[in-house]
Amino acid sequence: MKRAVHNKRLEQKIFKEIRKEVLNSWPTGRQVNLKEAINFHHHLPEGKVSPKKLAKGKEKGDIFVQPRAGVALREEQITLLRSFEKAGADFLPTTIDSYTRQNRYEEAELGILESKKLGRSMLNGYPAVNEGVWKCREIIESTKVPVEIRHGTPDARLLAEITMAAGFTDFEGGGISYNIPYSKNISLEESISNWQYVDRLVGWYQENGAIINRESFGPLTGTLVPPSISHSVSIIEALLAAEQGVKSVTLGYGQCGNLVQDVAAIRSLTSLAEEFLSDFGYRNILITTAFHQWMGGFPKNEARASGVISWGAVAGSLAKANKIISKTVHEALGVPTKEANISGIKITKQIVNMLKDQEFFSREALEEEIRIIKEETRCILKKVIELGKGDIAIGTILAFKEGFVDIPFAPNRFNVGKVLPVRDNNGAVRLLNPGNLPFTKEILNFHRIKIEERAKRENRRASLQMVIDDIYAIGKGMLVGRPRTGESYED
Amino acid sequence: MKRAVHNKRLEQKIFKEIRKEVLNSWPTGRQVNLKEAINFHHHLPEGKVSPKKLAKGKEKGDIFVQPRAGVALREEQITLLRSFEKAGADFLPTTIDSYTRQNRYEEAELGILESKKLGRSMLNGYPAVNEGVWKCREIIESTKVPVEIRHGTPDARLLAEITMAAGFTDFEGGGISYNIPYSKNISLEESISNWQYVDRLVGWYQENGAIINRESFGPLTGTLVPPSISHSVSIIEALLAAEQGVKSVTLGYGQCGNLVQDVAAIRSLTSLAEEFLSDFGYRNILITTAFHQWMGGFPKNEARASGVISWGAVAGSLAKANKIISKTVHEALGVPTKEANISGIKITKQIVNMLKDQEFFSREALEEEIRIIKEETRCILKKVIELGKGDIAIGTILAFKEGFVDIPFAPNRFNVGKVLPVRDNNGAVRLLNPGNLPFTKEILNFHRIKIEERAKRENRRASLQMVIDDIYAIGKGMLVGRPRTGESYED
Amino acid sequence: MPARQGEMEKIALVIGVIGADVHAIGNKILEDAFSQAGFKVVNIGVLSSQKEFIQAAIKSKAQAIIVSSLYGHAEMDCSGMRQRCIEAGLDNILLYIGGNIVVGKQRWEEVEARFKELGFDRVYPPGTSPSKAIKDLREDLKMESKGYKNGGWR
Amino acid sequence: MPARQGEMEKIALVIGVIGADVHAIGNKILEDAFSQAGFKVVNIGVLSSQKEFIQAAIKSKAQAIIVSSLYGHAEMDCSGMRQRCIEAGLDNILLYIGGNIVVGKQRWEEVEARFKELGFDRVYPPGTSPSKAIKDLREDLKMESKGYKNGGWR
Ligand code: B12
Ligand code: B12
Repeated sequence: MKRAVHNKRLEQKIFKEIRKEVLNSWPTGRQVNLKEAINFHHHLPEGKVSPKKLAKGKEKGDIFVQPRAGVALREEQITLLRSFEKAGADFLPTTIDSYTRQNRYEEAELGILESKKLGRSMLNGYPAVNEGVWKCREIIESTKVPVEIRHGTPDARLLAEITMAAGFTDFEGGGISYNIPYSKNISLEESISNWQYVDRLVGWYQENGAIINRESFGPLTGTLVPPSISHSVSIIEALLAAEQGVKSVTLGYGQCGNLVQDVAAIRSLTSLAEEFLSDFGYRNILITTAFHQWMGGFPKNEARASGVISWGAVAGSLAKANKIISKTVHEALGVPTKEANISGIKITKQIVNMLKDQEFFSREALEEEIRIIKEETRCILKKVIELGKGDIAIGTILAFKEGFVDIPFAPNRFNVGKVLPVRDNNGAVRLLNPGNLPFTKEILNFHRIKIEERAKRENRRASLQMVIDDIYAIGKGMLVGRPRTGESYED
Repeated sequence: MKRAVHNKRLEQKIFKEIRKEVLNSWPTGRQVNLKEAINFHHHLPEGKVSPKKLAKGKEKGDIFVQPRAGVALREEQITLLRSFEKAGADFLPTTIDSYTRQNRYEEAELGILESKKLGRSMLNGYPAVNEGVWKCREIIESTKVPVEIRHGTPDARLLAEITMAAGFTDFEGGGISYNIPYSKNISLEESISNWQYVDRLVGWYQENGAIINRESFGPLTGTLVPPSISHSVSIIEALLAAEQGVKSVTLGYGQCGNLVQDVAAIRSLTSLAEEFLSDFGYRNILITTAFHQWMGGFPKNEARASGVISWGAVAGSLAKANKIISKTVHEALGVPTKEANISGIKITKQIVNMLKDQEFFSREALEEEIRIIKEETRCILKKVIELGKGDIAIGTILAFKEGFVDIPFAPNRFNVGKVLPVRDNNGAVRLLNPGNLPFTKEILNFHRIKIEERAKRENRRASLQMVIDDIYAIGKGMLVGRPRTGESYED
Repeated sequence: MPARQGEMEKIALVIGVIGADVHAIGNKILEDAFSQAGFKVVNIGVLSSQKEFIQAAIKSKAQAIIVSSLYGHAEMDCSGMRQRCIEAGLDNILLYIGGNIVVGKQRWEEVEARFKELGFDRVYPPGTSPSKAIKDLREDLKMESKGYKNGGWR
Repeated sequence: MPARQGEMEKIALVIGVIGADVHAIGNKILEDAFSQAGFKVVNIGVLSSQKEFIQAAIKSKAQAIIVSSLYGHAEMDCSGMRQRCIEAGLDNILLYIGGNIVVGKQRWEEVEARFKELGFDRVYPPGTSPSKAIKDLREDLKMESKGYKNGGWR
């Protein structure tokens, strides 16, 4: 069913109509019983409820650690999560497989069967929809800390219905961040509208006393995404969620690699979100941040990979993010084993703990960087609001069309894809081609100067080759993709 | 032979007399032929000569990486070193076994035999003296970068003779740093005098056109040693070396764990050394720094250990040390395997490379910390100079006697051992008991206030228990040893 | 005397990312790499089905189909592909695959064997540089002897 | 009624670090731990020979010798130690050892067996907490039944 998209709370009547369709789209949908679900949520111990744990942690200044993980079979998934809990994970994940993300449940079914037959996971995640409410609930019942659904699903309505009914209290994604990097042909109208449904469902739980956290997927394509672009997306998704009644939002951000930029990004993110939420009159919303350790290409060598993981833990700790999402030493190879994932958690925990009492930042450099990020984000968001005449949903759709919001390297055809990022001489991500981003002359100049500095140092023109070098750089042991130096690097 | 110790260049005549004794103390001593050795050094390619590589690196701002490693058998040692070189080590080590360090060559011989018999290394290092000049030289001939002798030998005269004749161009240690933490009954008179011999030998090579670097062992007991104490020792050793004609010194420093303190320590170290060397009129000396990754107790878990290694790499990189000495994930367990050592190198390299283009420090905090370290170090060194009436050797011996220089936790009975360090609330190492360190009231106050802050936060008195908690802390995954928090930590 | 490149018609390749896979970065780089190496590249992008690969290959008269799969489901997504190529009349078309083609870290020899079994001519482990595939293409398509110059890529 | 601790004479232990080993930190902590647990601790420190351990034990009438070795040479340093204890008349003295007692990371079962072979009653892997040894001492010396109260350490 197609609807014109506005940033307006979904009416109960329409919500119910759509709901029927959603729950009928796959047999397990019929297992959803909201009354029973609310009751189950009410009886969850506090430590298992994500927004409660986040609120407490925020107050105490805790930095939580959460891995990613999903396998085809439930028993294995439970074993995984339990071992992560033992290893010190503060939040647990259930990562959904790629067929489910594309609503291809038949293929997911095949994946489950194949996995059982071959005795190894043939799916890159947990097929929660095929499993249904009761099987998913076993996961909640076998763990002691909040479990979040992590995925990448443009249309996550059924997934949300099933997993929230099962007792999950945290749900990642949004109409932009789970569409543009994750699909090719799906329009923003469609995905935003579908995610309004998800947010409304969360709002509905909220109104019935069951609070669920919503998290934006800040890293987007994971590849050289400048903070202001991902901040804009996260804040738009927070505004969209707030309108539907969501009261707890986590804003995601993917490490860029330059420490000043990363610390500035996390510190500016909360204050920007507060600014815009309050401008729009949304009150009493718990805002937290999630810092993703490096989301781009990893080194294959495991020692090098643990260096990258550690560096993420350092940046997340010094930035004082509320949560760090950990990577593993198998990142460049394939879905990690339990052991690899545990080691990612432990590396991260070790660093978080060693750094939690330390303050360290260069005030001037940091303030400059914060100023830039804030100004850029405001440029983008003001444009969005202007285009939508105050309606953020409409504004977003129009802004993407014009490339005023534009996500580097995204596969989706509704993304203009003109923006080309590149690192500056200190490794901060800047814009080689700003595309149509609605930045001021001053900002555009700032980027140009920063990139020029690097070009000069490297004695070459800033070009696509420089971008490609940067994409490979961390995988090859560097941050900045310098022209080949002859350093003979061996894995 | 006992001599009264002064900080005066050893006369050639006396040097020669001692030399006979030294070379006769074990059969391999007779292999040393200085003329042949000088000739060999002259023909070493530049890349294999430590001071040359250090000078170049310092100019370019390189941060070099060096592991530690020594095994009983030469073939294995060579295999080890070659694999480190391949893994990216910029400097190589040859770590000497503990019998050799105590001049117990008979036991070292037994260790070699047992190792051959059992097919596994029964020694914790390479027995270079027993091996002799020609076998040691095989090491130099099979590698392409400078190799340093790392040990912990109060009387290293024969070791120096043999390894320098073999072609090693870097030699760690000093009359204080290789005595106080490494022996029980050896006086400073004895060790300083023996190390004057070593320095004179280096001076002699220097005068004959073969430059060799001398490195102080900054970490001392590796356990909560405040920067000003280790800086004082490093600078004294640099002064003693300079007097004997050494022209290239590396000053060592062991990571404390608090980033501001560690960065401040490295930045102050070079400038302090320049200050004192020039005060005493020693000119044209190349000064570089070596940053040791955490030297105290490590976590047993390998993932956690890689977190600690990474944190050391981060601190060393941000401090811009000239060289980082890497640890391994086997640290808490035993002498590392080749693989563990390589992973330590790679973790470190990955981080060094990712950070090398980044500047990041809080100016105010850093400057305050630099000021404190400098003032403390000056207090100590001025006292030493005063006591020795300008003679740094005599002053050192007297100062140790009075506890004006005092190394925490050292086993040597000529060390007063009153000083008790503890971490402050941000994890910087401060003094719970300053013993007789000749600090100003202001400085003593500063320490008191810092520690009080922590005591208050932890709601307990600052006591020995707090120190013990700190000693265990990093091994248990923390930096500051907080009273038990109930965090259930699993390895 | 062999014709010089540029005067000769370029050899066409179809590239794309198969199945429900959206990993777009490597695909963009491969397009750049194969183009620079002198091929005519038809890039059907991410989320592509077997059918889309085959249709594009027919339309462009491609001599090779280069499948990327990063997300781990390649075994399922590629099953029957060689058969469908033959049915569509692409009897001799080269089939290459690379990326992170299985779920998790597995023994490479076994993985390679499974994909050879599925009909792929060349199977590449994680992180293989595009230049490797370019070299193999030149060999498998006997381009040297047909007078194609080496385009080269980084 | 058993006497209360404090009124009873404390049981003496000799502790020290054997061989050419200078690791002093753990030794200082062990001294503190065993003292707090109610033992009379004779600490001969680092760089101690078998002979020094045995003489100290004779002099202090110790019921146990607690050897630390951190640096990896314990196998060589401890060879013949049980024999020498017996020769010195310390027939029933307990011998414990702990620290990092072999070179490198080795299979613990084998290491333990080798040291049991050397005559040690208890052999501890790296990083064992002092409290473990205290518990074992209380057991091996039947201190409970002799009325010694549990001193406890952290
Ligand atoms: C960035 C990234 C993402 C981004 C992608 C954004 C986008 N739209 O492009 C986001 C965050 C959205 C993402 C999502 C997911 N990802 Co992802 N992702 C990565 C990551 C970190 C880097 C990929 C990358 O861009 N590398 C840089 C480019 C230049 O390299 P490349 O992709 O490897 O491509 C090169 C080579 O593979 C080679 N190549 C490719 N094809 C071919 C073909 C031939 C013939 C030859 C010779 C060579 C060749 O050449 C390319 C150019 O040099 C990798 C891990 C890594 N490599 O470090 C994981 C990884 C690929 N992702 C993975 C997974 C599982 C997912 C998710 C399912 C989420 C999850 N469960 O974690 C979703 C899948 C969504 C979907 N439906 O596809 C797994 C795949 C696991 C496996 N195979 O066992 C990986 C390996 C991570 C891991 N270890 O778990 N991901
Ligand atoms: C600090 C340190 C040093 C300092 C010591 C300063 C000093 N004078 O004390 C310095 C830098 C000088 C040093 C030197 C060397 N060290 Co060191 N050092 C360490 C380190 C990092 C920490 C030790 C420590 O203080 N830990 C904190 C204390 C509280 O813990 P602990 O020592 O383990 O003691 C506790 C337990 O072991 C246990 N315990 C000890 N004895 C007993 C006995 C019983 C019965 C029980 C129940 C328990 C018990 O209780 C203690 C208190 O909790 C360790 C590695 C590690 N553990 O992380 C290496 C380590 C011990 N050193 C090692 C080596 C080899 C050396 C050197 C030979 C240099 C080299 N080749 O690297 C020299 C040796 C010099 C010599 N002649 O002895 C190796 C030993 C290797 C092996 N066994 O295979 C280690 C394990 C590092 C490594 N992995 O290579 N070292």
